[in-house]
Amino acid sequence: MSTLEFLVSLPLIAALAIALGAPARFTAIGASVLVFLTTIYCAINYNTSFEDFAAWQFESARTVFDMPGIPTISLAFGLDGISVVLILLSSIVLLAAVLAAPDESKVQGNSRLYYLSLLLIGGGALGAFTATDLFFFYAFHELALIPTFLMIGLFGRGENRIRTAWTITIFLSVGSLILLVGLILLVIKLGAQTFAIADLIELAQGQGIDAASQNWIFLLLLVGFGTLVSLFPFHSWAAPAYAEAPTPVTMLHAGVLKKFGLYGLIRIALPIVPEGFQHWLHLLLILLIGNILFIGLVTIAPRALDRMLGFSSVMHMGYIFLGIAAFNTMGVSGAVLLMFAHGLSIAALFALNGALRDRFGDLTFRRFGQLAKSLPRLGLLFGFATFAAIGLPGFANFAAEIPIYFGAFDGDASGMNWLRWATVGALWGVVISAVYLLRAYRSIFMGNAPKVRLDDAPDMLLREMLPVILLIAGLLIVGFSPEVLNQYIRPTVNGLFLLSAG
Amino acid sequence: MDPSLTLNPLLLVSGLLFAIGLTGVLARRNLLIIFMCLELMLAAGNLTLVAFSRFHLVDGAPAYDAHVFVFFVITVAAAEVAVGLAIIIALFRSKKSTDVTEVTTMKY
Amino acid sequence: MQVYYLEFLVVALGLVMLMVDAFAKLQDKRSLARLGILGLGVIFLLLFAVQSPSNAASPVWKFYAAPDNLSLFFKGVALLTTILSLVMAIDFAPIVLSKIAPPDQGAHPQAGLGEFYALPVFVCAGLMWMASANNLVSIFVSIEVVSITFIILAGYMRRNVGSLEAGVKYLILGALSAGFLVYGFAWLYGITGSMELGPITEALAKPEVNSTAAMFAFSLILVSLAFKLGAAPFHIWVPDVYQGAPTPITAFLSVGSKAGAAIVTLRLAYPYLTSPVLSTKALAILAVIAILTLLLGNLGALAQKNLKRLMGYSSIGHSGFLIMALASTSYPGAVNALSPAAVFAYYIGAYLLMTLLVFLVLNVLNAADTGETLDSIRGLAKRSPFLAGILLIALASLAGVPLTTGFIGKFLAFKIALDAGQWMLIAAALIGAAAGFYFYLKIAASMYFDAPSSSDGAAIPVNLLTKV
Amino acid sequence: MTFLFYFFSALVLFGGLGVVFAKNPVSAAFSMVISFLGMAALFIQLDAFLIGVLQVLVYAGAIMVLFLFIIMLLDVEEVEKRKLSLPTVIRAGGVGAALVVLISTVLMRGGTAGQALPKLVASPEKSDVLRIGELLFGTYWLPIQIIAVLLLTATVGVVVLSKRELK
Amino acid sequence: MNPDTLAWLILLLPLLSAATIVVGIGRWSNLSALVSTGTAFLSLVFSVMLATNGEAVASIAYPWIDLSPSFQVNIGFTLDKLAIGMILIVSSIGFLVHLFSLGYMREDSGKSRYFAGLSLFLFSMSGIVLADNFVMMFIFWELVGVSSYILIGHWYEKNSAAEAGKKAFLVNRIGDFGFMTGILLVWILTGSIYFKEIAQAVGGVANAGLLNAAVLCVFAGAVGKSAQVPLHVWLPDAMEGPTPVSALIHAATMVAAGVYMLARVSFLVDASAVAGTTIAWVGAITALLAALMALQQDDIKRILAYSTLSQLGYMVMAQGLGSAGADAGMFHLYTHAFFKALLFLGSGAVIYACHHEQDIWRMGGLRKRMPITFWTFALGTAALIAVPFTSGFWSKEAILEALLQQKMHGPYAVGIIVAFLTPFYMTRLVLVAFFGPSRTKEAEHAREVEPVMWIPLALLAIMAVFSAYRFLAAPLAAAGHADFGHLFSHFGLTAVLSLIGLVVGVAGAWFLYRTAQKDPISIPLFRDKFRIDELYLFFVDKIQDGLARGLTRLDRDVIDPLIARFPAALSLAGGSVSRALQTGNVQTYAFFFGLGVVALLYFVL
Repeated sequence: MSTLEFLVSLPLIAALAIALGAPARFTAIGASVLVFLTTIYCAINYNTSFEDFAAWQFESARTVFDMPGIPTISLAFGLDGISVVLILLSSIVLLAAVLAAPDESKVQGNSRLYYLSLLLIGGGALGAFTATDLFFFYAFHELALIPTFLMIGLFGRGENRIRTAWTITIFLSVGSLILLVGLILLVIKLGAQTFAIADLIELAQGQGIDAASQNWIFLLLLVGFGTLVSLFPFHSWAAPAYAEAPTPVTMLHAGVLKKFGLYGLIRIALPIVPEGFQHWLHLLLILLIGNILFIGLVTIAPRALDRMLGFSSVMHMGYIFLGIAAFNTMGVSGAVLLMFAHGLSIAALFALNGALRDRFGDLTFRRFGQLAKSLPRLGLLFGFATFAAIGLPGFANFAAEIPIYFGAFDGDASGMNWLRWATVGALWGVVISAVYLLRAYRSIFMGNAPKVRLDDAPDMLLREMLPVILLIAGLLIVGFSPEVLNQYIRPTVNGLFLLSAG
Repeated sequence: MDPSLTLNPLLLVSGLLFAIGLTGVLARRNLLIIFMCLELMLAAGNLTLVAFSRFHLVDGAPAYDAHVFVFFVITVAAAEVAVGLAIIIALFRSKKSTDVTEVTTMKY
Repeated sequence: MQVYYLEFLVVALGLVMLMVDAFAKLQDKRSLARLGILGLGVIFLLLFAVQSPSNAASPVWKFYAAPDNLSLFFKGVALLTTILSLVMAIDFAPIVLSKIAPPDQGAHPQAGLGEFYALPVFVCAGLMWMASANNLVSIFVSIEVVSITFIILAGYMRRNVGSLEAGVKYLILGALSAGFLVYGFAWLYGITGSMELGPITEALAKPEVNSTAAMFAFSLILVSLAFKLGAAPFHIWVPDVYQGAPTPITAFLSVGSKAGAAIVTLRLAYPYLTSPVLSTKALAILAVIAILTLLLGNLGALAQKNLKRLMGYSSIGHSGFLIMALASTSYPGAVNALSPAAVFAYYIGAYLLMTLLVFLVLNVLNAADTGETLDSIRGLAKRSPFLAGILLIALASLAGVPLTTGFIGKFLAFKIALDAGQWMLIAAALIGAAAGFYFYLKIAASMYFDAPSSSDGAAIPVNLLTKV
Repeated sequence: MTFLFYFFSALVLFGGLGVVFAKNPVSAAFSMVISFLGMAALFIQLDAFLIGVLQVLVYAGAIMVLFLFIIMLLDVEEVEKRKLSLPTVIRAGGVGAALVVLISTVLMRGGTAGQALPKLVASPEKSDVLRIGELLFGTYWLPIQIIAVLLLTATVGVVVLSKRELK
Repeated sequence: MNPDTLAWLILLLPLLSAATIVVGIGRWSNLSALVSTGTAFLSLVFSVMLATNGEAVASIAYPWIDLSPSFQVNIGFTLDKLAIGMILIVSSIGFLVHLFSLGYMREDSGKSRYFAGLSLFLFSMSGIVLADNFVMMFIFWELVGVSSYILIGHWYEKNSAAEAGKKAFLVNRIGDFGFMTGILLVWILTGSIYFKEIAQAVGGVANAGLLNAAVLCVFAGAVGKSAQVPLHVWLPDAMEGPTPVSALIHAATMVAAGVYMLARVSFLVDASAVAGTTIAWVGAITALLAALMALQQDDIKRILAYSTLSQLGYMVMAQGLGSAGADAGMFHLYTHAFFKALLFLGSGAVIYACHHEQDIWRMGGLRKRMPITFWTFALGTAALIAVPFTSGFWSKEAILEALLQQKMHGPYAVGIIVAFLTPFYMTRLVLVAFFGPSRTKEAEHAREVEPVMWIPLALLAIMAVFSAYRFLAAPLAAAGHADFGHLFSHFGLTAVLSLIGLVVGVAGAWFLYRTAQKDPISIPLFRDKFRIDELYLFFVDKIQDGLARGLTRLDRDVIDPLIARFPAALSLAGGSVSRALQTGNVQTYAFFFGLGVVALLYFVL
């Protein structure tokens, strides 16, 4: 069993163990810690001087399905610089999410199912980020679909939770079906005999796909991946789902799983259908500006924290798309870094959102105020998370956004172009996100005394703070020293552009 | 038989009988009559088979394969009638009717 | 061992069961089913002992295809389905008995149950013959064995209005489709002058073949096969019959009958799809049928409340995927092209497992008299986490969630359609698959999200055999 | 002889129409027999003697009797109470007419037009009964076994389905 | 110690202090205060050491983002005269504010948070000053925004404070939006983010239009941070923070950042005449409007705030001249830092003494009760209204001179008008607050403040008067050119007009306010700050929030239905059709069957 097989199977085995009767919380935390340590091990042993985009480290493969007429399917894993970052993200958020999950006794309903689902979602994410075979790359992501559905429907908040569970599930499954069509089409057009991504890239380097097909495929991939990432206008599942899902699920989904679509765009779409990408660039720019400005403004309106955070998570996807749209080392590296940063920051925000919800239930802004006085620790941590999300220097988000802006602005000095205008729009989006996040902070933690009862709302316990501190520490470390992660991202992204350079 | 007879009139007769049978199945409500119409359709098939066999001689004789097939069809038809009538009896016992339009408890 | 012995062994088993039923005074006739299961299990093992034919000159090969993987696979499917249906039928016995009142005083209290176990065995033989039939005659007779026996089985619970109604509907529409089959076969014979598929294929491949007549015959045959597959617009019987028939029979029908029809369709479509003159039109018409089937089946299931009925619509939808694969065929395929036969095999294999799993659970619920509507499984997860978990996995597979067997089938179907560039088909399949997600998960939602309905919060007993 | 063909054809078709339009099942059954007798004659005209005889024996002899038996058993009065409903007839007729048009199209374009009746080469040494018998029990042994199974299950089924119930 | 080490220490010590307080010692507030003040003192010491070292070239840079070869951002230092002078101002004022705060915030419950904020502020400001590239400057630029948010909103339980903090941050963000755009534009024009490289490359830029845009965008950053019209609205509200914070913000840190940045990139302003003129005019308008608004304010801190705005207008005017005016602008910034810090701390002392009373009309007679405060305040005022030989006189003179020399007659004229207004409103302030009888009990009971508070005042008073002279302005040698010879040799129009303005202004105020018990003149437009706040409110409430609500509705009622609900409904409708076929009547089924056959055959034939 290779390291990565071990890594991916850990949460799945732990889930099985829980199903068979192992103590749920203990097993889940144990597995998450092990996952975290294993990812650290991988990160340390990753060779950062490795610039090949069509090759991986820690590779392992075993053929699982081979029949004439369809490409060979292998259960293959590997790490590139991008996936190192993403499994770090996954393992940190998984650990935080499991820590943030309520004790077994406090779970309303089947606590085994609760932890089991969390682990499945986490395992799916780890699998998707490490799979080097297109089939499993896709399949692992889908693994999380049903647990998410069950989690929201069973343990979610609010009267609409079942409806919400439906919305997210149908939306995502339709998105993935479209994606599936795109991916199969891609394999067919390449005439590939395997699903190994390396082979696909190699084929794309040779004959490649004709321009017309590229356009189609990229469109399918964009819509498919885009739906998973809540690209405007395929976003309406996200805000309610994140608002109503149980905290750990939101942390995992918004923080980690959502990045799958972006990873897919970088890993699959950019190297294999670059012409299609160029063809639809303007559309992508319009859509991402829709994310940033349209959804940004929409984010100002909600009257409750959870919904607002949900929308903000949609909005911030626009920046990652911008980085990808820039299609150069700076932009794409920034995008990868922002995936990490956004993952941690949104997970932290939602963890805190959950802590508030545990105490006060309804999160309508009007009910709150001055909480920083009675809940100083919560206030402080929330402040950190807020500033991280706003993109303040010192946090990883900022360190990621800067290369994105520069990447998107790169080029000659002849004047403005679509990409640059989009960047200007994105910069204005920074103002918007400051508006809504500071409003939220102001109305919850500052100002007049709250309407809610404070008697039975103690400040955060260490147990609650731990996941958030973990996340914020990650953000600060990377924010102060982005090179911690850039050392992994840079060579791989360079490799991508070495490819496209021929 | 008259050598001037061609294949088409025979096929036309069988086709018409087939259509008549189908029309009967669609038009009648009495299960028994519907069943008779189904028999007409099978018989039309038989006529077609025999006609073709007579027009495709094998070694100067009609193609007996088709005759055998007709034999099987007749057998199957008989079995079908038996089973069908048994069901009709069961239905009549419970509904006191053989009207198909009254058998509509399950829909949508 | 000669391959055609298998069916005779099955028939012999059925006869033994009838005899035992008639002459041995069994206390509990359910042991007949166990006997059947055992016998079929042995025969299933014998599948692996089949030799290539030694008597090539025997006339049997004019009617019966030499054993290949495909036919053996479908024979296996038939055997497995029958075994599982019998397993269900054991649980189902009390319901059957309550719906066929004991005839006379002094008669065996379980009178009529023996036949309920023996008839499926004969159906199994019919299905196995279908899997190998390569002659219009043998195709016709084996199809009729299966469908006439199914008529009996569907209407078996004659005091139950639903079952009787299912019997009537299947009877009339089945006979109608038989009429079309005969008429179509007659024309096919008239055009090609042969009953054997080999010569038919050769005849149809000739450029001088009259396409009007040939396509006329094809359409007539297709009507009948589409009926058997449950493909639009000849699918209308499916929901009603599925709902009305006894649950084990519904399960048997949904898998066994469909598998048999699938392989026959594959065999009969082959001459047309390989013919240079006819293939374009044949593919087009298949594509239209596939699109209609995908949409009507999957969308129809969306608002369905009765689980068996829902499975009926779902079965229509799955037929859509099968026909989609067939409609995306390109003969002669490239060396490495995906053959529809392979897709069929995988799809049916996966479909068998998950559908039977669903029906097994439904059957247990039925036997526990909890009803078969969506409401009746509310809160199942709380009452019986085991059943709920099993059902969830089966449903996920039916919906085609990756890493389940159902996904492979769907994946292959999509792959072959994409290979062929059938865009309309793909669009319909996408809509269908998406709708599938909804209605399968709807069942899951009912199990997990809703509170158990009223009093029957008790755990549901599951017998060991079913559990296995 | 052509006259005979037309006569029997007319018999077949009018018999068929009689089934469709019969007021009660008994007359429908008789119309069916007329139709089948006509068809038996057509079979014989087409040198299919055995089939013709079988047609008479099985249909006129057995099946019709079965029908009549059941009709009587079920009490004719109860059997058909209501008249045909007009919309049903219209739509059925529409489908039937369309089918006729389509079949005619096939007959016109299907390459079957104008095929003359080929002469039988010499009188057969063996009668067709013999030939068919040889085929049935020689070459066709497998289908005949299958049919046997079919008849068995049908018998079992009929017994099970129509077993008398205790009221 | 070598300059590199010094610079790193200056930068990181305050951060260390802030981090220590947040992570560890926050619960011991006095310790936090001491740590923070201690690091501020150390920063001052190191700054002085750096200054005595003179200009240097920094060699150690920390590669923050390294996407070489295309993009590399270092945390590295510029250690030229400009930076050294500025860091000296920052750290000295910073230290004094810390010192003052020890007294002022003694009883505050959020003392730890406050001092952590101060340290962070100092850290951020040092970063801006020392930055050798745009991105690094932007980083600290943003951090200054956060620090101001934390400090202005220190008393977060008060709605007004919470709002003010938010407002400051958001308005700054708007400026930063322009700033970042400007940075990006400059980057594509010159290919670098490093000041040194840009300065070399800017001459070769061909695309003049884009360059103008770039410079104006960069200037937008300064507009936000230095509170120029129209982004000046946050500054008066920022008075909601504790007074020492106001002093810090107004005197040395935040608002100065914009001017400093413009001075740092004066070569860019040189390259774009259009931008230069615009900058000068924006400064001029700010100076004028702010002075007019100051005329009618009653809150002692607000008057000072508007005076700051007005003075910033002067500085920005100077920066509009590019390198020709950069020195003058910086010179004024330098002198202004001291006298404005003095004035704010003085007002803080007054407010502290009057038990947090800020309305000047509720004071009066403080001259006798708080002599030290009064005299230091008076000296500060003198500097502000440019009484000859005080520091403010020299620096303002320098700016007006420079404007005249560069033939910026419009801004020059505005500058002169403002020179009439400033003495008027400042005299009004001093007269009302310190002279006459005490109007309230609080004012009657006011007593002189304790030494820890007045010592900084005294120190600053000295600076206010003498900072323009060479012996103190040495670090700013390039800018500091106050000498008598200069004055007499250039004695001309400017000096005359300024003096006339001074006399007229003071006399007018004296005449109007010497004995006034309430304001004899009332100009609602000025009092209401030209209703610019209302305009913003309208924008936020009606336009932005309206847009937000509208788009939400669009999202909910158009996009979601279109993307999700419509297809879903369509599917269900399709399902109904499919189910409607199932009438349950087998005859109908047969009909469909027949229809299907006919359709199929028709399709095929």
